[in-house]
Amino acid sequence: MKKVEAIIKPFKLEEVKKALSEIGIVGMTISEVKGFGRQKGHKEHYRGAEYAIEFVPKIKLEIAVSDGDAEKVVEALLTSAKTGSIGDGKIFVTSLTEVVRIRTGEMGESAL
Amino acid sequence: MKKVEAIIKPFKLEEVKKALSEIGIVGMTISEVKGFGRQKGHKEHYRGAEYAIEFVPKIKLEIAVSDGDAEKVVEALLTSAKTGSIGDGKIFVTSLTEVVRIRTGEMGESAL
Amino acid sequence: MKKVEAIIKPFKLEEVKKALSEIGIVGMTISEVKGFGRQKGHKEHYRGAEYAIEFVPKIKLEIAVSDGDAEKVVEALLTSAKTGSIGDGKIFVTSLTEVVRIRTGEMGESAL
Amino acid sequence: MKKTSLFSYFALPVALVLSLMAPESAMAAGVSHELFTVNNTWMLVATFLVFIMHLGFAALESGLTRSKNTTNILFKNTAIVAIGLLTYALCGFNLMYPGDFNGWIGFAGLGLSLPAGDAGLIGYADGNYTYYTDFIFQAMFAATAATIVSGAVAERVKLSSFLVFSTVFVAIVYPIVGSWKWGGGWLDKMGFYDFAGSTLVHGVGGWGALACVIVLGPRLGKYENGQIRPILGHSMPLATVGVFLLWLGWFGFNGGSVLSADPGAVSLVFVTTSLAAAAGVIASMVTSWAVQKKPDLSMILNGSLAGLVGITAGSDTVSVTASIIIGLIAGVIVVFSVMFFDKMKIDDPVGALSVHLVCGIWGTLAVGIFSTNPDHKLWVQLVGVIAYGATSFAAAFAIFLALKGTMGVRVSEQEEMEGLDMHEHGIAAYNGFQTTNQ
Amino acid sequence: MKKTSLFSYFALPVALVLSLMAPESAMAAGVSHELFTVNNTWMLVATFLVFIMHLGFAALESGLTRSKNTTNILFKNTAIVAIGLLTYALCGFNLMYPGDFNGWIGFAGLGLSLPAGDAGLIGYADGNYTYYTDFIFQAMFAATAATIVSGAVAERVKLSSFLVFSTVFVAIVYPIVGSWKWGGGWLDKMGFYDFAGSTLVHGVGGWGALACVIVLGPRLGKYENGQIRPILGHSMPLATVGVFLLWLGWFGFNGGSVLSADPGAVSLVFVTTSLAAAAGVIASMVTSWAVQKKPDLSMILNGSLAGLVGITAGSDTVSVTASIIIGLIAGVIVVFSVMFFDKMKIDDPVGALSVHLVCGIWGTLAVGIFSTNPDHKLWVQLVGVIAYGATSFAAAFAIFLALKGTMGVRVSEQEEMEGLDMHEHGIAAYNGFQTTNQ
Amino acid sequence: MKKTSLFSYFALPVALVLSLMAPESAMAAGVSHELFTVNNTWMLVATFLVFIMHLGFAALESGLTRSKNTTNILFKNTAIVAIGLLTYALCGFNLMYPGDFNGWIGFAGLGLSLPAGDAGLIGYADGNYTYYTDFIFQAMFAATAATIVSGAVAERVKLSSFLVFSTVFVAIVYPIVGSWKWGGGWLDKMGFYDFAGSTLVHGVGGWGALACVIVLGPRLGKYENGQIRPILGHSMPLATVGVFLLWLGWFGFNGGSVLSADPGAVSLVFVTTSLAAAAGVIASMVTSWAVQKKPDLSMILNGSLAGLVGITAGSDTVSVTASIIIGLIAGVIVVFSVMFFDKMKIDDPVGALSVHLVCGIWGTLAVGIFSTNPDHKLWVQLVGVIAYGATSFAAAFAIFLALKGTMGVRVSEQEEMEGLDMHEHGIAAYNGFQTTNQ
Ligand SMILES: Nc1ncnc2c1ncn2[C@@H]1O[C@H](COP(=O)(O)OP(=O)(O)O)[C@@H](O)[C@H]1O
Ligand SMILES: Nc1ncnc2c1ncn2[C@@H]1O[C@H](COP(=O)(O)OP(=O)(O)O)[C@@H](O)[C@H]1O
Ligand SMILES: Nc1ncnc2c1ncn2[C@@H]1O[C@H](COP(=O)(O)OP(=O)(O)O)[C@@H](O)[C@H]1O
Repeated sequence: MKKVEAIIKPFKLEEVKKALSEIGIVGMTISEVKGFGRQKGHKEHYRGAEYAIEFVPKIKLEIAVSDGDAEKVVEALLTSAKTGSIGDGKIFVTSLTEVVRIRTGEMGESAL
Repeated sequence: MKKVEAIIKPFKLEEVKKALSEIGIVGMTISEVKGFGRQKGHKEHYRGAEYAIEFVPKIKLEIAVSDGDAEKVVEALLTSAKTGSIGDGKIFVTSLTEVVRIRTGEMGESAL
Repeated sequence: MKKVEAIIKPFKLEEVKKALSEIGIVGMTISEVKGFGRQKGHKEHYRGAEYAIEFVPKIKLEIAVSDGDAEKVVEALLTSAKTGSIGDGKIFVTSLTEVVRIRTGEMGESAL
Repeated sequence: MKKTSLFSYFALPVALVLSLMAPESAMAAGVSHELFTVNNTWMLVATFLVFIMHLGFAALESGLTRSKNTTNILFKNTAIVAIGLLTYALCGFNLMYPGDFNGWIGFAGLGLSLPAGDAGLIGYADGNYTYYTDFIFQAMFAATAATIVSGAVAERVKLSSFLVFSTVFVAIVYPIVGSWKWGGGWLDKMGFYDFAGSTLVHGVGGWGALACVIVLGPRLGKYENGQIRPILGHSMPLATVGVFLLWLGWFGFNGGSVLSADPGAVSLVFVTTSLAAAAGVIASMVTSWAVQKKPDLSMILNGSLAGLVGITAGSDTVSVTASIIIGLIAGVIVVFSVMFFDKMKIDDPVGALSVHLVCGIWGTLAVGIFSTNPDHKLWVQLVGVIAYGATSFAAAFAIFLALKGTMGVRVSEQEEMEGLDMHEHGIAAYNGFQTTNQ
Repeated sequence: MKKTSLFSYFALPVALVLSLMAPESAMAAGVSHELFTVNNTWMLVATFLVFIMHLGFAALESGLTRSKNTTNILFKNTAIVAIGLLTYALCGFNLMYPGDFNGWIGFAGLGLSLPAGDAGLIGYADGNYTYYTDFIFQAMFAATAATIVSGAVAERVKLSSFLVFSTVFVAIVYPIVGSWKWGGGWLDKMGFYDFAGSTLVHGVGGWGALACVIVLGPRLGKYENGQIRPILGHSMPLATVGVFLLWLGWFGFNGGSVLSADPGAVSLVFVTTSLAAAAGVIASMVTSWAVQKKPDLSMILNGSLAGLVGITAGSDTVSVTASIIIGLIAGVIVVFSVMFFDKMKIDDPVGALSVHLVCGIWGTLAVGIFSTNPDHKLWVQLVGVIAYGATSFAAAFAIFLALKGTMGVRVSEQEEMEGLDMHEHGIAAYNGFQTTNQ
Repeated sequence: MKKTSLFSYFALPVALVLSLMAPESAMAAGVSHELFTVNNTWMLVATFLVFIMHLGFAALESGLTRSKNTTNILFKNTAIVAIGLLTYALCGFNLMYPGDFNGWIGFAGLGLSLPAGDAGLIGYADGNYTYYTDFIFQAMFAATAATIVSGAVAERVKLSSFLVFSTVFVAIVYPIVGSWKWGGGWLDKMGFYDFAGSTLVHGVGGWGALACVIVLGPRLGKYENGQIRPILGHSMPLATVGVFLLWLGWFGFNGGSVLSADPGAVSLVFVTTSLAAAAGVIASMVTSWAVQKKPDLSMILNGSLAGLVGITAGSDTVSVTASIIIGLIAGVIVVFSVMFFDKMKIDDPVGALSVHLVCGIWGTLAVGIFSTNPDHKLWVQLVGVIAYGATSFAAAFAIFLALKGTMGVRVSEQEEMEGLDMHEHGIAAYNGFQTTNQ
C-alpha cells in the first residue's frame, strides 16, 4: 500500500475532495501546514518596517491507498489541484508497511 | 525502525497516551488533523441553509519505534483507541531509514 | 528520494530555515505539533490544582530531498536546531517512492 | 415631533423666538439651567452609547465572516466612523437640518457654526441640549448608516471603492433623505413618524446595502450548482460581543432620540427597547429551533437586533405589550428573511438586509398599527417606507455602478480566495502560528 | 432603607400618600422636576450598566471553559437575558414588589401597569425615578441571578432543561425570596440589610448553582482516580474582557442601588466598590502566588469579582477602610474556596460558587461587622443568609431534580466529549480552519 | 483653571470660604442641590468611562503582541488598576492635591478623609462634585499613567519588577509632578495649561515608558544584523476592541476633565475629542497608505489614539477646526514616529511612545498654537513639556535602573523565547488544542 501526501493551495481543497470522491476515494486526513518554496512570500509592511511572508498557508492531504490506486490518485490530484501558477504544491508518495482499521482490527487493503 | 502513525478520536488521546506509556513508549508527536471517511459528518444548518460537516476533528499520533516494538505499539493503539463506532481511525506503519536525536547526534535505535 | 522530517523547538525555526537555505534547500513544509518525550513538561497550577504540561509545542519540518542531499540536510538540521538541552527534537528519514510537482506534472528529482 | 422644529431655526439671528414655536416642550425661558444641564448630560451619554455601536458592528461583522477577511472588516469599520464624523461636520449636518427649506433639499452651508447669542447654549433647543451636543449626537447616528452597508458587502468589496462609496453615501445621500423627516421636510409635514430611525437610519442603510450587494454579486462559492453553501462565521464570541454592544448602544440610540432627559419618555423607551430585543431573541430562537431543528446562535443574535430595529420607529409611542409583539414578529421575520435572501442568491454575510432593511420596514409600519397616537397612519408610514426605499436604493445603486465602471468594486478572484487581509492590508488578523517570530 | 417602602404602595389609588411614609427621602411634593430628572437619568445609566454585565458573564464563562462548548455558553447567556426581562415583566416584578403583603409571598398581578395619576412619574417613588425605570432596573438585576447558575453548570448541562430551569428560577424563586427584603417582607421588618444584593442576587444565584451542580455531577474527566485534573479555560482574553465588563457593570449594580442620584451616597458607593474590587485583586494575587507559587490570572479575575460581591451588601454603609478590608478578605477567601470545592469534587468551571455564593455570604455578614449603622446586627444578617440559603437551595434542588426525572439535565457522554456546540447547536464557536470554505 | 483651586483648600476647617476664592465658577451657596447632583452624576459617569480605558489598554496591548505573552499582559493590566486605585487612596491623592504647598511637593497625609462639614458634599468643590467623586475620578486617571508603560515594556519585562516599578511610579512620581499643575503648583502659577493630561498623564506615562524601554532593551530578534524584523500582533480584533474602548473612555477622560456637567464645555469637548480622533484615523490612513503602500490597520488604530492624545491638552480651549488640524497632524506624526523609534532600535511593541509621549508633546504645544485663550503661551507650554519630561524620565530611569541592579528587570532568554505566559504564570492564554482535556 502507498501513502500519497499532497501539499495544496487551501482554496483548492473542495475541488480536490470532489475529484478524489469521483475516483472512489472514501478516506483521507488533512491538516493545516505552511509552505516555503519558490512561491516566495511577498514583502509586506507592518508598522513601517518591511517583512517577508515566507511561509504560505497550505493544506496537506494524506491518503492511504492500495498500490494499484496510487497512480489514479496522483492523477486526480494533478488535475484538480492545479492552477498553473507557482505554489500549486507537491505530491509525495511513500510505501506503507501496514494499515490497520482501529474499529475492527482489519489489516491491509481491507482496512483502507 | 518504523514510524507508526495513528489517526484517533480526540477524546481518546488521554487513554492512548496511558496505554503507550505502559508498554514503555516515552516519545511521540501529535497534531490536530481533520478526517474524512466513512464516519460521514452529519448535516447541520447554519443560518437556514444545510451544510455537511465532512471533516471531523481527529488527532494524529506519530511514534517512531524499533522494528521489534512496532507490533506492540499497534496493539496498544488498537485496544486503547477503540470505541467500536465508526470513525475510530486508522493506523499506518512506514519504514524509517534513519532516526537522529538532535541534542546528541545519536543515530538509529538509541535515538528513539 | 528521501523525506526528512524534523521535530524542533519553535524558536529555532528561523535559524534552521537559514541553515537550510545556505545549503540550497528551497522548499519545505512546516506544521505545528506537540511533542511528548524526555523533556517532561513541568508541573503547573491552575485554579489551585496541579497539572502536568506533558505536551510541549514543537514545529515539524518536512523536507523532500534527493538521496544525495539527505545527509547534508540532516547535518544542517543537527547544527542549527541544537541547543543542547533536553527536548531539542528528532529527525526521521523515510524513502519517497515518488515526488510530483502539481503545477507542471514534473516527477522525480526535478520536482523537488 | 422629533428633530424637526428644534433645528429649523438655528440660523435665525434671534434664536429666542424659538421658544414661541415649540409649545409642547418647555419654554426656553422656562427651562432652568439645572434641567438644561441634565438634559444635555443625558444626550451626551446617549452619544457615547451610539458611538460604541460602531465597535458592536465591527465585532459582529468580523465574527460572522471568515478570518482571512477580518483585518479588512475592522479597518473598514474604523475608517467609517472617522469618515462619518468628519463629513457630517463638513456638510452632513447642514444638509440634514438646513433650517427653512423647500422640504426636499436644502443646505445651511459648509462646516459647523455655533449660533450667535445664547442660542448655542440653553436657547438653542428649548434647553434640551447645546448646539455641539446636537451635532455630535447626530454625527454618531450618521456613520451607522454606512456601517450597515459594510457588513452586507463584506469579504469581496474593494476597500478603496467602499471608502469612496461610504463617503458619498454618508455625506450626501443620508442627510438629504434624512431632512425629509427629521429636518422638517415633506414627509414630516405629511405626518410620517420614525422616532429613532427604523427607516431613516436602518432602512436607508439597508436599501443601500441591497443595491450594493446586487451590483457586487455573491461571494465565490456561496451559491454553487443551485445550492446554498453556508460560509461559517469565524468567531461566535466576537459576534456575540458585537450584538451585546449594539444592544447597549441602542439605549442611547432610542433613549437619546427622546432629545431630552424627560423621565417618563426615556424610561418608557428603555422598557420598550429592551422588551422588543428580548422578544426578538425568544421568537428567533423558537423559529430557528423549529425550522432548522437546532437553535442557531447566529439567528438569535440577529433576532435581538431584529427586535431592536423593529422597535426603533415607535419606541416612544407604543405600549409595552405592543413592543413585545413587535419584537416577537421581528424575531420570526428575521429568520425567514435570512433564508429568503439566500434563496434569492442575494449574499449577505451578516444578515444586514434582514435585520436593518426588512425589520426596518416592519418597525416603520408597526407604528401605523400599534401607535397610541391616532395621528400615525399606516398609509403614511407606507409612503415613507417607499419614498426612502426608492431614493436610497436608487442613489446607492447609481453611485456603486459608477464606481464599478471606474475603479471597480470587487477584489480579484485570487484576492477573494486568499483573503482580503493579506492582499489589501498585508497583515493577517491572527498571527498565532508559532513560526511567525517564534 | 432600600427598595422597600418605595414599592410597597404603588398599587394604592392615591400614591401621593407615599410621601408621608418616607421621611428620610425628600417629599414627593418637595422634589423638583429637575432633581427627579437627574435621579431618573442616573437610574437609567445604572440600568444599562447592569445590562452590560450580561456580556461580562457571557465572556467570562466562555473564556474559562473549553472552545468546544463556547457557542452553547454564548447561547445560554443571550437567551437568559431575554427570559429574565420577559418573565420579570410577566410576573417577576409584581411578585417581588407585591405592595402590602403578608411578608412571605404576595402578587400584584400579571404584567406591568403604570400606576394611575402622576404616581407613574414624579409621584411614583418620591421623585427618584419613574415606574418604568423601576421596572427595567429591577428586571436587569433579575436576569443576573440565573446567569450565575449558567457558569457553574457549563459544559455538561442540557440546553433545553437549563432554559426551563432558568425560566422558573428567575420568574418565581428569585422574586419571591427577593420580596422578603426588597419587597418589604419579613426579613426587611427584622432589620436584615443587603444593599445591592450580596445575598439577594449573588447568594440566591450561588445557592441555585450549588444545587444544580450537585444534581448534575462533575464534568467527565475532572476528577479521576481521586485526583483533580484541571480543565483549562480556552481564552484568557475573553475571560478578562468579561471581568472588566462585570466590574464596569457593578458601578450601576451598586451605584444604582442607591435608587437616586444622591451625590454623597452614589460617590461613596463608587469608592467602596472600586477599592473592594482592587483589594480583591491584590489579595488573590498574593494568595495565589503564595499557594500556587505562580500568580494565576484566573484567580485574580475571580478575586476582583470576589471583592465586588463582598462589598455589594454594604457598599453604602461601611467606611472606605472597611471596604478595603472586606475586599482583601474576599480575595483570600475566593482562592481557598475554589480549592475547597475542587477537593469536595464539586465541579464549578468558572468559580461561580466561590465568587457569588461564598463571597456573597461573606459580604452579607460583613455588614454586621463593619456597618456604620448600629441597626445592622450580625445575627440578623446570619438569619438572612440562612433563610435565603435554605430556600434558594431547596427550591433549585427540587426544580432541577424534577427536570432530571423528566427531561433529563445532562447531555450524553458522547456529546460532552465531542462538545455541546456541535451537538446542541450544530455550529462550532471558531471556524478558522482553512478547509471550511477555503 | 482646572483641578487647582478647587482642591487647594479642602483641609481648611471652614470649607465654605472656598466659594469666595473661585469667582469663575458658581458660588457654592449659589449652586442648587439639583445642579450639584447633575454635576456629580456626570463626573461619576466620566469615572466609569475612564475605568473602561483599562480594559481598552489590556485589549490593545495584548492584541498587538504575541499570544505566548498574552496572559502576562492581561495580568499586568488587571493588577495595575488595583495598584493604582489603592496607592492613590493611600497617598497619591494627597500628594497630588496637597492643599497649600510650596508648589513643588506637598503632602496632605495618608489615606482619605472626608472634609468636615458640608465641605464633603455640595460645599466641597463649588457644587461640582463630592469629595469621594473627586477622589475616584482622579484615581482612575492615575492608574492609566502606569498602564502606558506596560505596553512599551511588554513581552520581556519581569512581572515582579514591573509591579514594583508601577507601584512607585503611580504612588509617588505621578502625583508629585501632577501637583505642579493640577495641584496648583509652580507650573500652574506660571500659566501652563494641560486640560486633561496630554502631558500630565500621557506625557508622564510616555516618558516613563521611554526610560524603561531604554534600560530594558529590545525584544530578542527585533533588530538583527541592522535590520528591523517586525513582530506581528497576534489578534487584530482584540487590538481593535481595545482602541474603541479607549476612544469611548476618552469621552470621560476629556469630558470629565471639565469637572462639572457644564453643557457648553462638555459638549464642545465631545466634539473636539471625536473630531480629533477621526482626523487622526484619516491622516494615519493616508500616511500609512502612502508610505507603506498598504493601509495598515495597526497604524490607524494608533492614529485614532494619536488624535485623542493630541486633543487632550486643549479640548476645551480650541476651535472645532483646530481640533481637526490637531488630529490630522497627530495622525501623520504617529506613523513617522513609530518608524523613527524602530530606526533608533527603541523597541515599543504597541506604539505607546509614539502615541502617548510624542503626541502628548504635540498636544501640549498645540495649546500654545491654537488656544482661543490668549493667556496660553507656546513657550510656557514648552517649559511644561520639558519640566515634565526631564523629571518623569529621570525618575523612571532611576527607579528602573535600581530594580535592574537588584531584582533584575528582564526575564531570561529562554523565558522570552518560550513565552512569559508559561514561565511567569504557568498558563497559556489560549488553550484550544484538542489534546488538552480532549
Ligand atoms: N522540498 C520540499 N519539501 C517539502 N515540501 C516542499 C518542498 N518543496 C516545496 N514544498 C511545498 O510545496 C509548496 C509549493 O512549492 P513551491 O516551490 O512554492 O511552488 P511549486 O509547487 O509551483 O513548485 C511549498 O509551499 C511547500 O509547502
Ligand atoms: N484512506 C485513508 N487515508 C488516510 N486517512 C484515512 C483514510 N481512511 C480513513 N482515514 C482517516 O481515518 C478516520 C476514520 O475513518 P472512517 O472511515 O471514518 O472510520 P473507520 O475508522 O471506522 O473506518 C478518518 O476520519 C480519516 O482521518
Ligand atoms: N519515539 C518518538 N516518536 C515520535 N516523536 C518523538 C519520539 N521521541 C521524541 N519525539 C519528539 O521529539 C521531541 C523531543 O524529544 P525528547 O525526548 O523530549 O528530548 P530529546 O530530543 O532531547 O531526546 C518530543 O517532544 C517529541 O515531539
